[in-house]
Amino acid sequence: MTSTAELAEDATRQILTSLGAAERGVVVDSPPGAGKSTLVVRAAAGLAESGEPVMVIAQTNEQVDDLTDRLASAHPDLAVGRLAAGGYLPAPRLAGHEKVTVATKAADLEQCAVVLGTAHKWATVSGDLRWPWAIVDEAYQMRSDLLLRVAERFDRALFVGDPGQLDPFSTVDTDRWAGLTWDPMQSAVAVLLRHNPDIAVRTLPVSWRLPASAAPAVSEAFYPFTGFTAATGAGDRRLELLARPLGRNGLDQAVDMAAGAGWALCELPARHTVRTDREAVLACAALAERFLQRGAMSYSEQAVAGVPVTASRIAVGTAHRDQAQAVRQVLAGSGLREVVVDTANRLQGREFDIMVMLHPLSGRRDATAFHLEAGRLCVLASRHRHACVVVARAGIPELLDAHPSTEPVYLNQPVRFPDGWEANQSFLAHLSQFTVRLP
Amino acid sequence: MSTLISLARAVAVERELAQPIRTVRHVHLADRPLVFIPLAMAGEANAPLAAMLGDDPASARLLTVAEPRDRDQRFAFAAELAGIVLGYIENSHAPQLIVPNPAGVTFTRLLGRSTRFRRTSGEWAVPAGVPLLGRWLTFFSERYEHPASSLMVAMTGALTEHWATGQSPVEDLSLGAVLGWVDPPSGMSGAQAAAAAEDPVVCPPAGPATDPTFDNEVLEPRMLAIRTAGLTGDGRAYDRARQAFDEALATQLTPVWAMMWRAVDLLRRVPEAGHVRQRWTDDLDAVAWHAGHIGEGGPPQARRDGAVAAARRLANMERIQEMVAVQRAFDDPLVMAEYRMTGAAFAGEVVHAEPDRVDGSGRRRVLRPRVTLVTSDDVSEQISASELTSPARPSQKARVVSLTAAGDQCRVTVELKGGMGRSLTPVPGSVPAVGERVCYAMVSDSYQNPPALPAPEDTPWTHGGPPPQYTPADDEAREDWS
Amino acid sequence: MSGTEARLARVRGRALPRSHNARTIAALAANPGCARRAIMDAAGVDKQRIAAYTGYPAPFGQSRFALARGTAFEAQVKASGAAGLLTLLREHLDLPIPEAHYDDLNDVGGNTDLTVRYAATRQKLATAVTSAADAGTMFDHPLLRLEVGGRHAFLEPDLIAFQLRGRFHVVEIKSFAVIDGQADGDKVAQAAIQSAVYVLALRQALAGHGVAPETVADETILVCPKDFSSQPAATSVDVRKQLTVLRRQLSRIARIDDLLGQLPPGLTLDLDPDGAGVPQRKPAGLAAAIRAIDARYAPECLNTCEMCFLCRDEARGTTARLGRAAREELGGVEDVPAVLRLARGEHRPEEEGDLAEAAALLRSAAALRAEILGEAV
Amino acid sequence: MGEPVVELERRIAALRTALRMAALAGEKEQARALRAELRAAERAWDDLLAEDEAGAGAERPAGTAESPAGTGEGARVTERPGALMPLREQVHEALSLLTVPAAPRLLAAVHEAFFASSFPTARVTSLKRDEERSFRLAPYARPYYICAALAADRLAPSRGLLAVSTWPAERRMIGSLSPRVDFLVSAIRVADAIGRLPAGSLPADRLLRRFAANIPGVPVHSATVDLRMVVQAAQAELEVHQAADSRVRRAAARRVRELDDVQQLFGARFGEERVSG
Repeated sequence: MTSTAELAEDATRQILTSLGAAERGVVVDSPPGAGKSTLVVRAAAGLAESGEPVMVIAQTNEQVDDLTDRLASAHPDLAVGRLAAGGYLPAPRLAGHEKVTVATKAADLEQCAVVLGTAHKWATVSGDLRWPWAIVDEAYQMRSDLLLRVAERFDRALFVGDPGQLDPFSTVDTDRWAGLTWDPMQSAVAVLLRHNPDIAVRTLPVSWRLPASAAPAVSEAFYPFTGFTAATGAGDRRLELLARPLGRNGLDQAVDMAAGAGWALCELPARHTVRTDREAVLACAALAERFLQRGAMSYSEQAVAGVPVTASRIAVGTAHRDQAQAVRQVLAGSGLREVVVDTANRLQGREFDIMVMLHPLSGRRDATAFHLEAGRLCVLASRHRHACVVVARAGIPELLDAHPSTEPVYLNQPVRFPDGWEANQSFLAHLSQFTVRLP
Repeated sequence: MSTLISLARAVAVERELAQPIRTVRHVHLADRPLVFIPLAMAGEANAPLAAMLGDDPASARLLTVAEPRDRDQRFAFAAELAGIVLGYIENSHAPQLIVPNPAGVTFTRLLGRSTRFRRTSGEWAVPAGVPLLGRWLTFFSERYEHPASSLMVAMTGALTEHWATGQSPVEDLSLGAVLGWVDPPSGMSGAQAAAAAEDPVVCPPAGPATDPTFDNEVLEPRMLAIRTAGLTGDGRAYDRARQAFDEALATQLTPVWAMMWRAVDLLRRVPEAGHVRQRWTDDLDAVAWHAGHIGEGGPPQARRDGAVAAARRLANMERIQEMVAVQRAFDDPLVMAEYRMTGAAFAGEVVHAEPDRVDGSGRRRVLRPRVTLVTSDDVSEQISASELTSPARPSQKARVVSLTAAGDQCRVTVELKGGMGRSLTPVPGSVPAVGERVCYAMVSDSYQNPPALPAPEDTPWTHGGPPPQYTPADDEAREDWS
Repeated sequence: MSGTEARLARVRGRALPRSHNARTIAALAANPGCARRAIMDAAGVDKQRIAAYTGYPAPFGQSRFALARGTAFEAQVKASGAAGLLTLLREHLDLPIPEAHYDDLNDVGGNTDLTVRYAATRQKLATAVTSAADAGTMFDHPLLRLEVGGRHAFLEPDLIAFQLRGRFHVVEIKSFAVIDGQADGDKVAQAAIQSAVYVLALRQALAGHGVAPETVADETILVCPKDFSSQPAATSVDVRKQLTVLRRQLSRIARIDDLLGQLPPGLTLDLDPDGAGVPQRKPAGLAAAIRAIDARYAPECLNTCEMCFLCRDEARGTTARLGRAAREELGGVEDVPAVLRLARGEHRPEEEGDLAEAAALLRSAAALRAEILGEAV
Repeated sequence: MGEPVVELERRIAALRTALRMAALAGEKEQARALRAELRAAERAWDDLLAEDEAGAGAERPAGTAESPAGTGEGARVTERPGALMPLREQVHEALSLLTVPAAPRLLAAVHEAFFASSFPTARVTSLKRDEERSFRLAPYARPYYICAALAADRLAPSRGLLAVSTWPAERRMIGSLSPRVDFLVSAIRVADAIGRLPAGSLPADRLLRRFAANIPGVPVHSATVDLRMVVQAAQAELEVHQAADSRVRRAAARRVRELDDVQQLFGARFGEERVSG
């Protein structure tokens, strides 16, 4: 794995050095778990130490706190500012760092070398405060119109994000802006590149999160043009189940399959169901529970001796809120409140040992644009360090084949790749080798 | 759409009659709306063929264009239209434009686009009033996209917002079919009326697209007659041909005209929702603002939004859409029912109340009444974790303090805060009493400020930098329309 | 004649086969799940005719005004050796000035026979690639061929431009307006997938001459009237997505046998014409034969398929007729009476059963409507 | 309105429904019949109205009729003296002005611009047939014939292009560059002709614009197009193509002499050229 590690380190170093030469900025595409935060922290510190104050723009308070914590831990004597909205309670993990100042006014943080805040908070900053550098995290989830509100604060910027994840969306009809280079609906990166075509786009080539079993499949389905590899080799990650199967049962087969191959497709009998398909919901919960009952142990480069997989290291991902709600209730019933259950949107950027996902197309009769969105599937399929189990009703391939492709096409609107329909086909083709039928 | 509405559709199928999906009317109807039914010539880029319009069901004005491909005739039409529309806007203090369907809105928008940049003097001059018409038509069609506005209404949309038909949204685009479902002629079921409305001879399409067979079999020969009469210079023949042409178009438009006013009456019979009045006032402010803008010699609306304008418009639309959604839910139990279906709200009867409960735990004693209600809605986890509002008392916030299931019902106790006056005893009626049915929802109609955006001239480099100064260019005025 | 072709011929009966064109091939993507449409198209059945004969004429006709405008616009763009188009290509793709050739492939020395034109087209295009200079720039109405479900469909793009960076570009001329840089999204989608059909056909035609597929650009050129004038304007359209969809649909048609296998043996849509060619078959009988082929009706069919009224009538009382979204929201329950029985609790499926959740959903919706409207659903 | 009128309208409506069904069903015969019936009914209806009107004594002098559409084919045929001239002479005039093969549409526009009369392009096809017939009957009896331009490769008539028999053969040969070359030559001729006009005319200006817009290096957004610029720009591009073009044309002209007289003027049909070649 040294080779891949070096590959990753070279890429990062090149990016950091390229910042010096950059006229306007650099865009870095980062596949799942490729060390995006590490890059942000190193870039922020590097620029700060070279005497250039940096503003860091993240999308959620969670992300800001996380970055602040990492930065302060890595560089204890760096003056770090946490720009926050009124009524913000500093996260406990920030308490330890005495060089971290929290303030609601940017002006109060002028002495800080690095100031971090959410995009929405930055958008409220007024006056002529300016930073020579900005680092925009999760830039593919940031909407163009939000960037417009903060862009006057910086001269040059490093945009970091995962192009495979969910696009920004709106609740209103946005066709009237279709084709405009400043269409407010596109991502911050898209608008930036359309107006500054000579900004370099670099990629982080190695995923530290995804195991060797997952990287190729995810890369091929969701990152067809850039592509990436796993940092770890086939042998470096292992999932062992201490307890024996509780009986010859589909659930156990799926769990064993996932532990062995890193993937499993739990196929329920074909049926058109309501969104909160009871059987599917129960299956998701049961699988999460079964991993715990079987005493799953994870062995990795980080824990060579192995550590037990705790409930909080397992996540169940769904497409819709009501589905997550249903799974949550079942798990709560068996006292497993620590298992993280949420929608793709909210699982973005998070990492777990084991992922159980309810396939967005499971039980659907017609595939809508929402269900087909490549980003949604990509998020759910790329959260895990060890194994991913997909729960789905049979018949999705037929569903995809029968899907009418009649969306309107707008002129001068760049085609979004990968196409959700294609990505679904490719991902499903991969999964089919790991099929286990339930019940 | 939602399960509630889809269920209404199913019922409509069974009863062969459209079913109500709203208890009140969420769109405002002006006292004298201007009904506008445009027809376009097939194949051309928004070439007006005819229009029937007016604000009085008893007197429709018919405008026709004998040769829609001829630039001068198009502008003659635009000028005539300007006379009527601008006059209407001036005389009615509350103007409202009603077209049959969304396609009618698009036609209006494009007609506005094709006329508002014209000049009334110099080369390529057009009749007075034409550019002004263009600016107003543009204004109305832009308000149509505005989630809170009733200034421009597409009739099919207004009807299907309040009734569910027994057909699909695709078929709901036909005014005749929708009206058939909602208000069938006596002796006919809604389903039958809708089916009948599909024969363009019985029920001509509501435009702007015309029935192809009508084009080929009726219109084309008559256009030809006009042309030949014109060539031979036989005035009498020309007049007759022209009259026959107008009458042919009248046969297409008159039935639609009747349907439009029938639909207006149907909607009037539905009582207006609480927040509509206030939204209408905002509409009228917008009208006044636009009139002022024109008066001060402001430029016509740009062809497309600049970076800043786009961001501002999007932010406003999102903000207002959210606000309107809440207002509708507060105005209309059937809308609130959608929230109850998804566990974002619950309603029940108050079985116990402590109106005078005072919380002394804090530094100062505060009035915190508690009421307990029994509901058969399922009360989700996230609802019991968030701040709730009741349509009956919008200024009052509630929080779930206890939740106990009782069979397939459940007892919820909420603690109330605010909206009860200053003293430690609540103003009478400000706390729900035992026996009252109340509803609590995870929504509130609190106002959010529009976002701060850079001035257009400060558009940052990420978005292409400052745009070039807008100056109405010659070619905009010249731009041929043929 | 292969077994499949024989079977398809039997389905079609004595009527002449309707050959595919770019529009019908494009339409395959509109409702690929519909066996009825797939079989009728593969068999080259005249759906318009059949539908009307059974008493369900398709709802869409063509206005002569629209047709006239279409032809007039294309004629204008192509007048004087496509001078107008040449200007666009020069501005839009900086075509070098010497590249001003115009080859008219509408006929071959007065001969308009399709096979002859196809041969001539291939020869011309091939030399364009292989020979260095004077390769030709604009090819007016070349004739291409694409194999669709075992039968050859002749296709006629408006124009093909060559030598734009050494590649062929399909040019589609449409008479709908591009206003302020934007046009009707559905019309553009139509044009895009039709262009994709041409790209595919062109690649096939050239493959025979050992020309690499990339020589045919997957970026096509759409020429439309600008704003409200009749001045042409060009826009590039990226059809990569349409190409992938198309390839998949065509491969599915190739698997038409699976569908044919499910048909009652001897099923035919023949109109049973008498000596004078006047149809004798009972419309009801024909309709019954059609109904023997599975359809997948969705309201969207009303804009795309000639059979829509027949299928819609057949779908009476189903939730499909209310639209995809409605059916989804009604818990995927197939027909309306069943929905209402569940909603009213007249039918209470046992717990955990297929319909249990749908039933619960519908019951609570019904309860809410009843509570608020004060009358049972 | 009178009872019969109402009656007629009912009938017309019924006919339309029937016609619609027939049209959609592709029952061409039936549709044609119905269409005729419908027309008759409508004419009757018009006349009925006319009588009512006449009864009401609605009179209007011809002069006050609104101006008709300018776009109609044959527009203003009757209004101008030129219309009295036979079609073949109109075509000849236009061709002689352009000095290169051209399509009917362009010829009509040219004639309207410079000879103050236009002609229905539809009639030109029949003209070509008449010319060929009369040539076959009595070759070279007339001083000139309106004949075909020939595609250089197969020497078959080039679609839609007209030429004059008295021109040198190579001018009538059409290679792949010829349409562009002839377009540029026409532009120059039109510009010259406008230069000779006593006063500018709208149709002439429109015609020139159409050329200017498609020649690189001519500013067209100004109110008036500069004649000299058109000529210069056209000349400039012409120099790029001319050599290559005339090489092809000359070669074709040599081959065309091997054909018989009729074919030389009106083109070989598919296959024939090989027989004679």
